[in-house]
Amino acid sequence: MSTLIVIDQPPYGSWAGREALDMAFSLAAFDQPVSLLFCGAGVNWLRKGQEPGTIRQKSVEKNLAAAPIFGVEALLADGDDCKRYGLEAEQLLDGVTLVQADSQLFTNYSHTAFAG
Amino acid sequence: MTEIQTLHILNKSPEHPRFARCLSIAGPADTILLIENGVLGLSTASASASGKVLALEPDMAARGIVSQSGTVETVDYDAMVALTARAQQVISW
Amino acid sequence: MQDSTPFSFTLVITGAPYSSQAPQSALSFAAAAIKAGHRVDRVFLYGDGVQLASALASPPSDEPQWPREWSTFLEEHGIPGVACIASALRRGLVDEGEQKRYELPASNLRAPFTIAGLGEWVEGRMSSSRTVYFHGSD
Amino acid sequence: MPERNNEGFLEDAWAWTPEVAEVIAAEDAIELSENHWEIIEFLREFYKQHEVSPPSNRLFVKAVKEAFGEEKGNSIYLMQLFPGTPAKTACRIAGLPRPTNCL
Repeated sequence: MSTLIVIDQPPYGSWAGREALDMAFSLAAFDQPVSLLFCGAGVNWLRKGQEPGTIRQKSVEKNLAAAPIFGVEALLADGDDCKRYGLEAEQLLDGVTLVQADSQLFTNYSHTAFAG
Repeated sequence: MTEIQTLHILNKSPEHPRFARCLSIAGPADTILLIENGVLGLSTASASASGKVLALEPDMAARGIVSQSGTVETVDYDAMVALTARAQQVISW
Repeated sequence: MQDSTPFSFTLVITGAPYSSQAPQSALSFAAAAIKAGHRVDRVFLYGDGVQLASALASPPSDEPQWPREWSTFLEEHGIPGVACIASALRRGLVDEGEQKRYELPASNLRAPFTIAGLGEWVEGRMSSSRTVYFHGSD
Repeated sequence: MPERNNEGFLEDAWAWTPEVAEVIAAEDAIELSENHWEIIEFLREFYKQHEVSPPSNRLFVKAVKEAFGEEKGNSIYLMQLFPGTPAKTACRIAGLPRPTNCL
């Protein structure tokens, strides 16, 4: 019973992604298999070199880097959406797997959820 | 009663990016249930989805959306509950 | 044609009352589920959805009081209503325990809602036959 | 002593010094050993890297396990070092923010 948590909102301007990350962390805390999918504007979570100190927010780049440590199985990103936002593979955070967010992908998970 | 692979509950208006994403992801064995603002995309969704499209009647009525006879199946909350029980998986967009 | 097998539901509400339709849709769904003989194990409020547990919401008298309607429904059917603690604290929704802990001037959680962690959601996910989410539509 | 809240957590994680840790630990009747310092330094480094402390006890144990292996990444070992709720006790001594009890 594996869960896919989807982040499709960009970081900093909205809180939904952070709450999605907490959902993934809590599943991992209870040893439930979970992966994160970044699609749409959500792929902007994955850009290297974020420095949100000036807007007084925590870096989602740094927060997200804790995901593998806590046992989140995979960080997936929609390849087409990355391209749309000008994200080349080398600009992406380490450990991100490019996928195609299609019906095939979703059938691999028994449960799919957004944070809001 | 036929099996539903995934029931997609879609409450976003057709302008919302999740609307198009939901339509593109729903497979032929899936059912899309339009609720809340989602019913505004009735014609778009029925035309482009590969699966079956249903709409929640109270949300249509609230918005003055009248279904052209026979083009879309409308359901009430009782039927919505039955659909969630029938589907293997439920995704709320 | 109703399915005769009783199901159990965990409902997750992430949209706030008066800024989204989520709590209303969820209430209609929950009532229909119970009418059909299913069980609602738990209602979990997450993100902006925690606003539904406010004891201070005071809409005009000719509009539905969604927090009160939900409270009444939960009490009538003995369903636990749980607001996520992290979402709640950030948005200024606290019970007496958190009020003391954070030395706040008041508490505003409406009974029978309680405040707890995301573990309640994970538990619901694992034990209910279906988890259904009601999000805002923005 | 830097400013602390009603549960003894530092208000500012960057005001922490090893001496502060000694004082907070002493309040819990903990004498800090090499084993304690290893975890404290790990937590502070984790916080610097990720801008969060492990949000629950289970995830604290997981993170320690990831860094030091099964032998130290288990709740019995961490409970012996940091009695009570290990994540909470350890974060307090390491000067990290009070966990929200989220999970």
